[in-house]
Amino acid sequence: MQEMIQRAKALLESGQVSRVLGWKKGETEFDVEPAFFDTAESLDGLFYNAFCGANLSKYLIEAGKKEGKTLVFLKPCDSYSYNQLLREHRVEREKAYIIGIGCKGKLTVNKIPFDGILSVQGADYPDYSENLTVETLYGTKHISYKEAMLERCHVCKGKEHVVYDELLGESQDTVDAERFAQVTALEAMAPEERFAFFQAELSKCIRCNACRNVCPACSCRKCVFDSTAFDSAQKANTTSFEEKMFHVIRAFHVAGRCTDCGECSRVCPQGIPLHLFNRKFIKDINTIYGDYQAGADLESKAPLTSFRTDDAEPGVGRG
Amino acid sequence: MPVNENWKPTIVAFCCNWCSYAGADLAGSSRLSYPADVKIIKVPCSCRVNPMFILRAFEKGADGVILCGCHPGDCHYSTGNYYARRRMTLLFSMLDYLGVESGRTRVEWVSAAEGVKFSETMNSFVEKVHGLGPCVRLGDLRCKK
Amino acid sequence: MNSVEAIKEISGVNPLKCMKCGKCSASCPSFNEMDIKPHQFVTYVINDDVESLAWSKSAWKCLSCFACIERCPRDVQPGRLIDAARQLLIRQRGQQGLTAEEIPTLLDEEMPQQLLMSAFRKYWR
Amino acid sequence: MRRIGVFVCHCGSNIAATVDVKKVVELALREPGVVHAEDYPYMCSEAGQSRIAQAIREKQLDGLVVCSCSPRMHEATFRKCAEKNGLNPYLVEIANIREHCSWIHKNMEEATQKAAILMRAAVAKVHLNAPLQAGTSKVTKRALVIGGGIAGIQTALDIAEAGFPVDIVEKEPSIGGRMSQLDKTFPTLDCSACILTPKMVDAASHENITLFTYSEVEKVSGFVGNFTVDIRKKARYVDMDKCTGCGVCQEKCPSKKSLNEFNRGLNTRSAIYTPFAQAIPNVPVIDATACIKMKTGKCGICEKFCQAGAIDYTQKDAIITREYGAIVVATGFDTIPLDKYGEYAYNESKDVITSLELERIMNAAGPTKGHLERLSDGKAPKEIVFIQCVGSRCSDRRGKPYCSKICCMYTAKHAMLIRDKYPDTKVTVFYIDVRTPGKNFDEFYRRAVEDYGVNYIKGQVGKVAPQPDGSLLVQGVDLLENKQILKKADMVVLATAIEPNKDVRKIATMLTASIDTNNFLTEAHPKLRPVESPTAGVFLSGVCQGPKDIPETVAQAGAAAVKVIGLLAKDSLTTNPCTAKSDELRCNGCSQCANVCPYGAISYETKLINDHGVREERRIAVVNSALCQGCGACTVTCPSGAMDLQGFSNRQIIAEVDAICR
Repeated sequence: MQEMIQRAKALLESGQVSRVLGWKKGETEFDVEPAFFDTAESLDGLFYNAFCGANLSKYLIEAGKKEGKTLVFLKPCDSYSYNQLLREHRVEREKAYIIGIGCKGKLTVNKIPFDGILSVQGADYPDYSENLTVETLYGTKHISYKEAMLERCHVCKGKEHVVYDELLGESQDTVDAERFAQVTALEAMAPEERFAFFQAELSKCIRCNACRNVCPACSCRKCVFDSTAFDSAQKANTTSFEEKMFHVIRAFHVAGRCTDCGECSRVCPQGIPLHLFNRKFIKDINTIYGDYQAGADLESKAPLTSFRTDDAEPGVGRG
Repeated sequence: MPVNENWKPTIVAFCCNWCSYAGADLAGSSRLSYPADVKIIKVPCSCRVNPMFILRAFEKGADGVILCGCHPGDCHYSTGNYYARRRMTLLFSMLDYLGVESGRTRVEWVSAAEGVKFSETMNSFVEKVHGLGPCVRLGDLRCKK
Repeated sequence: MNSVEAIKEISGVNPLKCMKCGKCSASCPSFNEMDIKPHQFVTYVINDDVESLAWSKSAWKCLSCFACIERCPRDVQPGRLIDAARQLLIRQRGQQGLTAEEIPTLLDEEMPQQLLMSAFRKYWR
Repeated sequence: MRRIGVFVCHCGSNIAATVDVKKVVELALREPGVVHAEDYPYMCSEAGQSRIAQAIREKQLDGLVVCSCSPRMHEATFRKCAEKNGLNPYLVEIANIREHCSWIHKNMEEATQKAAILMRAAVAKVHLNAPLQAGTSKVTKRALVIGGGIAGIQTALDIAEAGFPVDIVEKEPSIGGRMSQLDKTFPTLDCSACILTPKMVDAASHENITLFTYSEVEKVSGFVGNFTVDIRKKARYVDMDKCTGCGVCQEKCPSKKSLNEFNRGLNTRSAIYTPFAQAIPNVPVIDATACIKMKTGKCGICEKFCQAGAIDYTQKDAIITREYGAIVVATGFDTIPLDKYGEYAYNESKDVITSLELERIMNAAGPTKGHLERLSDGKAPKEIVFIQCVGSRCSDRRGKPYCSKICCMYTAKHAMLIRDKYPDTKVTVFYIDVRTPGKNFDEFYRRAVEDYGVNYIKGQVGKVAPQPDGSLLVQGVDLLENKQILKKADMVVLATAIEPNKDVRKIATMLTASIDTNNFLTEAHPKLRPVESPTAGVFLSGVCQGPKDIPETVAQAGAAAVKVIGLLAKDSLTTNPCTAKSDELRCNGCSQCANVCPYGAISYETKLINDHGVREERRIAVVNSALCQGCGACTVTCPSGAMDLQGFSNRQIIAEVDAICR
């Protein structure tokens, strides 16, 4: 962390960058939020630990409109999102100075099953311990690091940055699950069971739009759900089109563009596993049209804006 | 679920202007009947059909949606149906994943000369949807009972 | 399944693709010994006349050299049809070809597998 | 709200017998915005149209729904009717209650109900219809012809004669194409050069024609009426303005070992060369891969001998950018490679040749000065076997599935010419079918048999085996005699299949013109629009569209020219107004739409946008409405819904969906 602050200060003072985008600590070390730093002094507040799950790439759309370069810290998986934004001309490469920051798997306090959490120790970067020590109102408890890890880190795309100006810090492999196992398990269920599962999950949705707001692929200047172009902006009406189809349409709109960064599931206040929608599309794309990782590069053709004349007919992949 | 014999499904058929709409016209001029439950919407090309239209139809009470376009390789706009094919492949797979009966959605390539195929397709599709009964799942996706 | 269908299935050939160019007969080294010539063989199959093929010498005169298979411009490949007819006849007569145990002793590394199989059917004990 | 009129047609009894038209009228009047509804026996008739006119005037209608036959039938009629009466034609919608309703349903109640729903959907749509104006685009009054063979020359001449400037781009050093390689032409047996050369001269000297020889099309952009084309003029190393065409350089050139392409590689040429004596332009090119000066820096003999000082070893390729209103593809054909046909021994024996090679051998300017000789030993062949359909009509992996069309006739020609000039040479033709439809064609073939004694054998050749004595043993079959034939021949001529020029795929991609599985360019309609490509402004001439002989090629070349002239005669083109349009306030500039556009109609520009008071520079999509054909592929890739299709907008289609599912 000190290394990060020093490097950021140097770049800011030399005038190479005009501001720094990173994280700052909230009330506790497990409550971290993205933050801009405009001065060297303020950079002392730059914070990076295992709870810095937030993907900073989307903030660069707005930051890019400001004068000068923005220094940004991107974790390996964030760099995919940035690349995808680059592909879609939402950000300009010259407007960002990217420090690829190492990642050893990110945690979420939601997975720590204790009440009255006061602090979590063992989540400092770069040193973390295999087991987290959790101080609670009811005493000290322990939980393994891996147990508190975000779902996406268990199926991590890899710790290589796909775009950066310089690299800082080390990473550690965190994969211990199969990326499509959950989707495959759902596919194996009877349609009625699947329906019951999704009905139960989606019924929790309160339409807070957190998933949409955090998603780097959902970066439309004006969301289709906020416009009249499809007669879809009917937030108040409980039987409306948008209300029922929101997640399906959102998933389709980001299909072939979603890097599987997992932010949607991370931020959902209702704990809906929203990544299961996106990952279904990714799995279908991979099996039907060949492996494709959005954001991995700037050149390869996206699955929904390309085709082969001998593509499979609709209906493949159905139960 | 036992289906009421007198129940009539609502079926929306999106047909591309150049092949399938003309195929439907040919079915008409050849007097090849298919159930009146099918209502055709003309689009310039199968690639004009936004998945949102299909979801919208279901939301408003359709029981089945079918998309008809030129045969792959014969698209009037040369490539439109290839994109439509990918989009529908993924959309239909997603609907199936959500537990919505897969028989309610279909893509069929019907040329302007295939009046017989158009009529046969509609007959079999209506029969299939009729067998499935009224579409409730998509509408109920967010209403836990 | 009737005999013609059986021949089509065994050979995997659609005899209707034949355009009667005669290249098979032009290529055939056993042409002069055959009573039903290779190109005619196709026509016999098309005309459902398996009876004549069954009594012809041709099925047993074919060397399985595959020249006709290689050169047929329409992928009709009369050699396959002839071989299929042969198989059908063997099956109908209830006779057996070589047994699996006998095969290794006859194997020759240079020999194409297809030819081997074809020869086994032909020269049964 | 719109004031909509609904007009329900009886179509005699075609509709009225199954659909209760009065009921549809009654239901129409209940729809929001419908201020007028009526039925009439024949809406499309003069009287029907005048009722529509009257209603437009009296009820101030600003939207029409006609419930009638298919829009493919009378949409244009009713749109014209609206336009005549002061209403924008795109405010008319048709509810197809004949083909899609009355003709397929028997139960009147059901059919009436469905007709009412179709009416309702049309009313819902028309509420959202916007008046559209067909745009116009200017026409650049110049045509480009790609390919300088007989097809290209003829097309160019016809266009030039009509008064329009034409450019011909030919990749070889001279125009003339395949026809210049032919010796005689069927069925008249006149000399190919005698009829072609004057046309080449006409083309070169025509004030409206510009030749770009030794040049290739590099890049095409734009659309019908407004193409911009980059032409690469390859370095000739000879100054075209200075060269007098004296030919001394070719004589003196010490590098004479290059294969002569014009003679199909049967002999050699110098490094500086014109492909043939009558070449146009008569300016040589230097083959840089063979030129000693270019390879080693030493030599320069041609430069020394050139009186005109035309040699310039430093010349570079030049890119010329020109604008055109129409493009004609006339890229012609080549013979297929014969590597896969080992049984004919083409690669083993010099005396097994293709028919095109025979043309060169028979030609006075050819490798044997027109004497029929074996290339192996120079002896006169006494027995010649022709084999038809080599690689044609092959549905296997080796050949082409189509009939090359010209081989039966040129083989008859060759057989006849040989029998005429060398009466003691025997000629045998192995054929599968003899196909000679065409004026005086069958008579021509029969002359070969009846007057010249050419031996036609129905059957194919299985193998050609070169013998130690230099002869060729041909093993074939006579299907009519049911006999296998072994024939000793001195020469075997293969009627090799033709295929489109290998560059056609590249050119088609540049033009976004479609090609079929055999690489022939696809016509807009196989019967009714045979010389137009589906891409507007691109036309087809000659064999690039399918196998053809010279008379057919010339006829098609003329037809293509007529289409080009018809286009160039217009000052401007009317464009389809149902095109895509991007809402600049909602566009993300993400480029997804441009990726799926088959016409390259979408470009991006950075524009200062005022978004509800926020002023910023944004990258936004812009649709060129002249290029856009209105397929709608872009509208679906656009996640924000910024891209919409006029006439088939998102809201219009959703309104239809809602009306049907209501």
